[in-house]
Amino acid sequence: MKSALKEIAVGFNSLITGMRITLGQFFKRSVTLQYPHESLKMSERFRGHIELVKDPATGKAICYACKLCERACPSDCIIVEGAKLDGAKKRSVTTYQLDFTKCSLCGSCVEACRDGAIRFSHDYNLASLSKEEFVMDLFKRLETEREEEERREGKPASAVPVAVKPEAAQPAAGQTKVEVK
Amino acid sequence: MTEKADFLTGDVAAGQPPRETFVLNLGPQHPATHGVLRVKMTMDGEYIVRAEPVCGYIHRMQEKMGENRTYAQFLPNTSRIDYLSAMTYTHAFVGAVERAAKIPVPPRAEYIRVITSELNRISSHLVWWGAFLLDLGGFTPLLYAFDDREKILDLLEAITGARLTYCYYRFGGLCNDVDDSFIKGTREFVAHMRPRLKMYRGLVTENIIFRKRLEGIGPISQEMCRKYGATGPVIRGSGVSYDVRRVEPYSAYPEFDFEIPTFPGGDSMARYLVRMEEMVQSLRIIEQALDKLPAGPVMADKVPRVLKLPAGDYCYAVEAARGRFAVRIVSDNKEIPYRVKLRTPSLSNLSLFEEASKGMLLPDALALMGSLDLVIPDIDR
Amino acid sequence: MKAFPASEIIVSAIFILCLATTGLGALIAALSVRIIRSVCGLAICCIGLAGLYYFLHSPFLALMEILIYVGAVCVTIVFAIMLAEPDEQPQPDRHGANILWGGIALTVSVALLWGLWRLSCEADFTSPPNLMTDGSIRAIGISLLTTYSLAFELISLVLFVAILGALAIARTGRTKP
Amino acid sequence: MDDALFGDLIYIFAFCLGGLVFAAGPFVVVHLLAARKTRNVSNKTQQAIECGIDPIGDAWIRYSAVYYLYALVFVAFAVDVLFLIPVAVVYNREFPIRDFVELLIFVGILSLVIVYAWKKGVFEWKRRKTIPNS
Amino acid sequence: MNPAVPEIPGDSPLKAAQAPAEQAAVTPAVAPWPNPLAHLQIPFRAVDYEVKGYHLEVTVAPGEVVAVATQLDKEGLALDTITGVDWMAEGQMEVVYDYFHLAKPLRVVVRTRIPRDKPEIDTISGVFPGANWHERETHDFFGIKFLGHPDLTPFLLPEDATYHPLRKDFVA
Amino acid sequence: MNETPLYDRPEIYFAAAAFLLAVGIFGLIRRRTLIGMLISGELIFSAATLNVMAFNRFRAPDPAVGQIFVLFIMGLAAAEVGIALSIIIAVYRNYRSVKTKELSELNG
Amino acid sequence: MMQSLSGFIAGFWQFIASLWPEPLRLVLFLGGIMAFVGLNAAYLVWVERKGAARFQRRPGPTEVGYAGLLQPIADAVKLLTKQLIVPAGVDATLFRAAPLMVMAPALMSLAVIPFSDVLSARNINVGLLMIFAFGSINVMALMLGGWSSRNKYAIISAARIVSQNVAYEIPMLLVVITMVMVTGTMNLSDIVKAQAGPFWHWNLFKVWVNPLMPVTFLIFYICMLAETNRAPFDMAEAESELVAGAYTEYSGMGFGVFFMAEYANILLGCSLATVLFLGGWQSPIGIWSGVVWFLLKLYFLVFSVVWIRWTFPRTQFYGLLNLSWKILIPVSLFTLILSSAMLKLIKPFAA
Amino acid sequence: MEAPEDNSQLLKDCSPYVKFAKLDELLALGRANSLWPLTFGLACCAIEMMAAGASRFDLARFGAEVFRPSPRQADVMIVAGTVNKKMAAAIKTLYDQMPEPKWVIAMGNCAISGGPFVFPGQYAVIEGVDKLFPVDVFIPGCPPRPEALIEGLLKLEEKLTGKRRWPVVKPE
Ligand code: SF4
Ligand code: SF4
Ligand code: SF4
Repeated sequence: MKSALKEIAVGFNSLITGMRITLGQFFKRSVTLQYPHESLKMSERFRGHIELVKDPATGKAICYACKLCERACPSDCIIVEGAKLDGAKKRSVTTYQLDFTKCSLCGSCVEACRDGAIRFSHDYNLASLSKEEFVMDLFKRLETEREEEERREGKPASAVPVAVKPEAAQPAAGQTKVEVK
Repeated sequence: MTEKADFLTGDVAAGQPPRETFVLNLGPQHPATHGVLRVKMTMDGEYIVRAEPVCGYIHRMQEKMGENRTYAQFLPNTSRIDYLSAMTYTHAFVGAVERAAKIPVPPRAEYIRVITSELNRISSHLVWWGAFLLDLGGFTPLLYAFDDREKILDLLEAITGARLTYCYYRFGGLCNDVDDSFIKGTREFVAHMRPRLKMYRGLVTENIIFRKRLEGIGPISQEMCRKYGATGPVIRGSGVSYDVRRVEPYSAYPEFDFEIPTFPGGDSMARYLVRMEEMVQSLRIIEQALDKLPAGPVMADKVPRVLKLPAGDYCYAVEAARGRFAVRIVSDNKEIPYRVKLRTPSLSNLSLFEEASKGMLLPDALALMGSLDLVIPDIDR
Repeated sequence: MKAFPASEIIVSAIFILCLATTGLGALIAALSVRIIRSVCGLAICCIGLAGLYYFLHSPFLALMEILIYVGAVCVTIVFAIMLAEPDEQPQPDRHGANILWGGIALTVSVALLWGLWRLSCEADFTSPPNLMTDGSIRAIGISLLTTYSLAFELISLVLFVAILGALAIARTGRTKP
Repeated sequence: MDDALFGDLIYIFAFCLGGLVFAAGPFVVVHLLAARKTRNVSNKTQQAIECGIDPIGDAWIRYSAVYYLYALVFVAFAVDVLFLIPVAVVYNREFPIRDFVELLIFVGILSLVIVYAWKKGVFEWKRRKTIPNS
Repeated sequence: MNPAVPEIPGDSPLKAAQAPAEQAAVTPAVAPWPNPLAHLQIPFRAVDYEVKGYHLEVTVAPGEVVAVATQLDKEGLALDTITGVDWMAEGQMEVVYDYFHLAKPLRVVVRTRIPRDKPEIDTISGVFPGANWHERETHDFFGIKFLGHPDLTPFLLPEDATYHPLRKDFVA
Repeated sequence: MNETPLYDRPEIYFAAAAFLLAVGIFGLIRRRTLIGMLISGELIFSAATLNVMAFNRFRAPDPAVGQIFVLFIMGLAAAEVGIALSIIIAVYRNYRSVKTKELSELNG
Repeated sequence: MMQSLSGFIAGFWQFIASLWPEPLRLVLFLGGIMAFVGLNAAYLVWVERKGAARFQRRPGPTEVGYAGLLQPIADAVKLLTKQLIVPAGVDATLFRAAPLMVMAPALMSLAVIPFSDVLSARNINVGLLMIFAFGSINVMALMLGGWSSRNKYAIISAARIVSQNVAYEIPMLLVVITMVMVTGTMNLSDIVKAQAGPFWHWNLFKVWVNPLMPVTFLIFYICMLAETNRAPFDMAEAESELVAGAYTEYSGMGFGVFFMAEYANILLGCSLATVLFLGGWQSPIGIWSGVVWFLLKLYFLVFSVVWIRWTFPRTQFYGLLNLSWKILIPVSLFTLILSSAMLKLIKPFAA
Repeated sequence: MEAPEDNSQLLKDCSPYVKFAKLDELLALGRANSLWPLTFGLACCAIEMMAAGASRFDLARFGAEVFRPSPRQADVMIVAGTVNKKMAAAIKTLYDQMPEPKWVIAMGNCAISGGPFVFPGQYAVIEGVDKLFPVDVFIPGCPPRPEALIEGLLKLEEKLTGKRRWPVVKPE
């Protein structure tokens, strides 16, 4: 009888303890990152899909279509085509097709490339209504990006010193940044 | 469907009325099975006559894939077998390859492997803890656990670039070194986690409802663990101090002082306590490893770009969050392995469920299943 | 009762509804093939009966009827159905027998009705005694504590014995294979 | 004609109707608005839910509810308790100790039920070592 | 138990590796010596743990796996896993049983070979109930029949699967 | 229409009770299962209580007595249901059936 | 213009009111309580979601309307447009009737709750008993809903719910009988009136009537949680075992109505607790009593229900049955005897 | 197996009785802001789905935290993980059991195309759930970050209502 009463008392006490703990949390600040209004800065090593790296000198892709990455990829997501352009010493890439829907973000390709011609992008929030959107031609992407930049800057791209790590696009209005804790 | 009809109707032939049992299907889409396990339960009212797990709903050909891609290409797959403790799984695979190819791993790399593995173990246990509580109907602990887990993920993402499927270890070391902010962050995390664990104790471990649901429920004997090859917290919850980190020490583990928590109860509570205690021990290991972290490279010097292992078979076992994970590579001296066998802890741990759950009540059996900490792709591979 | 316009009609309508509910429930209870519907029928019938009790100036009994029959008896029967007899096989249609037994049942009840009718006709009913409203429950309580105290204790004893018996029987059944 | 009695009745009845309307109203709206076309792929919309698997065996089976014994105890117990209600209403009156004694005996017998059921192990939920009915 | 190891026809690439590797660079962290199972009749070979990842191995005739399992069970070892290897070139299937000890650093590998065109072997699920699933899985993957196994229905493959994907001649 | 409203006329109640009785008897005879018979039995009980209540109301010597009487009937009915159901369960457990026909076949 | 219009409306109003005061009152109260239930069901869900979020340190619904206030509306609109699936082979009549039969009794029971001394739809003398009677219809309906779904989870869950509800009905009744004994009436308004005055006149604190009064309240509260199938007794939705329990087969609005009924029942349970123990509309300081106090107490109780739900794991269902039979019933029997003894033995001497 | 069709058309077809554009818009808004997902995790991505529901990312903000275990009460099925052939029938059943209108989000590369588990001669994995039923939103990644899942939900809302209420986040 006594032990039963004691058990009830201890049990009741444990319930009170639990409720006290949750109430304590109730009054604490929320830990939520309000995503579309604020977003994380991806860490430098964040692995999004891969993207081609621009040669800061020329503004063109460094890649010369050696296909090492293509071979290293376990999921066969990369198809690189290259051609030797007139007057160029090396081959240069003409299509760099990435089927991101098969990629496992393993990094084999980036490690395989000896020239650092590809790297991981920081696109972490892709979503689309069609899956074709993720079979992308990285080369074209790079080119359009370059053209856009040229248009924006109003200068030939070659003169623009492009940082290897491009500055972030302007955050949308009202958007705050939260650093990785 | 190979339905064994005799269970319901078989006796009719013998002139006896059918039994009062019915078949209850849990899964593949069931909140309690954490993924796509299916448990076919023959029930007698609330009592389980036979609970037969049906696996394979997420069989992903991991072993087949091992046979058709190079060692380096297979590496990312290892983090998708048990995605909750991806580091340790990668560890086993790189360990096996390193063992076979005799690649020496620099000590700094081993230390960082230990740190990240233990962080990963904590995050895995946290997910288990939350999900287990979710099984028992408590939702809030899950979110607390995920909140703490996010801190680990932030740390690991900063060095590996991924939150879950880290592909961080390489044959001969790591793909990149850690920086000071990681070390600082890890120390902060350790300091943060200790009081949190205390809070967990107050919120859950001592809770009377919780204790009533676990204490004495779902006993698994030592003998049963041995017969079924159960490892990890399951066997330690039965009082056997079996831990690969102790019995077959690997990596830098011999250099740390830590305990193998065991509880003799064999019930769900014992398994629960083992995991809670393991988190404490993991914190200890991390702290020690951070203190002793040697300088130096994180990658072995000469790792051949194209790996070919000498013919033969090689094993490597690690203590993953769920128990003993072993890789067996059979090589015929080619670029791609001849056979890769993945011995996963969840498979063995679950295989005892059928026997352990006989005659139990449904909710108790599900608590037992939760306490086994299953990751279904780890069973199905 | 002037608060509601046409209250007479409303109340009468409710009364007819109660009657209909009772009858309908009884019919469902006795005739439906599916046994669980019979229980529903019983429950419906009891709700209707509760209404009738209400009209007999005993709200207390009306509520007790619901509490005991719907809340306890029907629920237990449903349990028993789950345990023992999920469904009755549809009866092979034997109209003859149905009509025969229906006839017999009808005869008996008509006889009874007639008897009661006679009884009520012979007795001279003036306007019904308008004695009980709320006081009934107090009256019951007081009589239970005084005049009928023995019965009060007895009923608990009866129920106790019933439980003893029920448990004993149910459990012996259990041990046998 | 009893004003209070039938007033109550009309209220109860009105609320009953109201409740039914309140609960049924949404369904009417649903019938106007609900989607009708379907994108089904394997015509299993009507199949009972069993975690994505085709159910094995009917659900209307002999389901041996273990709480059956509880239900048995409950019937008698609930009825017993209900007998207390009229007594309780008038209990608080200037009357002798006899009331109390009566109540005590009643509740005492009532308690015996629990004691008996407890002793008989109705409230025990042991794991079944043997497979039942085999 | 027959102490003579039956000669396995066909030369496997394993043969070369089965000799204890003397050239182990590091001394074993935990020495497996003396062989704790030396008193058994099973002719265990010691291998260098640092190279292979296990301590003892033995190749037995297919008919002996149950006896070996019984012996190891008595010694308090636990079943780690069972797997197959398809040596198509040699027309053989290898069945590998891994055991581990619960307290001592001791891992034991038992191998046996069966003909590929008639892959049948006794089940050890009578000794280790945990072998049930491992054998089912091996049956799934290699089509190896475990005689006396309670239930060899597909485990990881769909219920109606008839293929054995880990055979080397498997095409989807 | 009569002066007395419908609900104050005893015949109606008697008729209702008689109807319940008829249905109950019919069910008791026609039902194939013990539980079905039990349900019909409950109907008969209800008929009885309704009669008692009607008499109590319209020929009431003391308003409490009839109600107490009905109360006891209800109590007894509950007890009866408890016992009957446990018997049914016991029968079922022994014979795997609660169908009266099958039961009689089993016995004889 | 406005003046005359409002004047006209007021005049019309008075005309109607003078003509049929009672029916108007009835319609008003019916509408009011329906609105009360509808609003509360919707916004208690919001409170629940927001509260849960706070306990878990997240903001909860924020994006749909200010602070997520339109979230219940969006849910309602969504539910209204969902297809209603009546699975093959179910008992369609019972399947469709069950949600109605769960909702209606809750609404009926609210009719007797006195929100203040004037705000009470109908002051019925046996009000307390009525609530329990209708509650038992509710139980039956839930069971039939589960059974008619012809789904194993639903059936198991229904059996559990019912055995749980009946088990907790007994201690609850015993507690209520104790309270009836103390107050000597089953009229809810009278019960509140008996607690007039400062807060130590509330039944909860009447320790001189029964020293175990707080325990009695606790028992009532626990039973209330169990009767409304709330965590930690939420067998109805023991999702980790039985998918969605008794509601597994209910889609769209069918589920929505069950959901509303659940909240209506919580409301009812908390109201009852307020009336029986916390002095209903009485203010704790003895003056300015009114409906505000009632609502304050009611929502405090509702909040505690939410709080408990997001703190504890679910009980074993047999543990829960045993809690009732082994602890609550004996204790409530004891309190019953204790207060009857106090009434008969102590009070005469105290007076 | 149907080809995925234009959803706006479908929605119109779904409510033939509704002729008022405004009401349609209201309904779409209601649906879009009360997307209850089915509790259904398959593999690694499911953990990220849970993480998205957890405090850090909090799907509740969009009213989408009500994970319903029964398909009858769910509006959107988030296929988070690998679907293999054994699972395909079950997942199709679940899809069917959801009441209209219903949506599917394919989360992770496995659900989109079989992801890393596709190789010539593979025998188990369904190469994209859009082969089983119409998929509305694709979220690539392995696994996608929780933000991507939120983005996917926003995309779905955008698809339903025709406009985006939230800022577009440029990754950095
Ligand atoms: S990250 Fe891996 S899977 Fe993705 S493209 Fe590169 S190599 Fe292929
Ligand atoms: S990205 Fe690098 S590895 Fe790939 S083709 Fe270009 S240069 Fe070669
Ligand atoms: S996409 Fe990647 S993370 Fe997601 S389930 Fe597939 S393997 Fe796992």
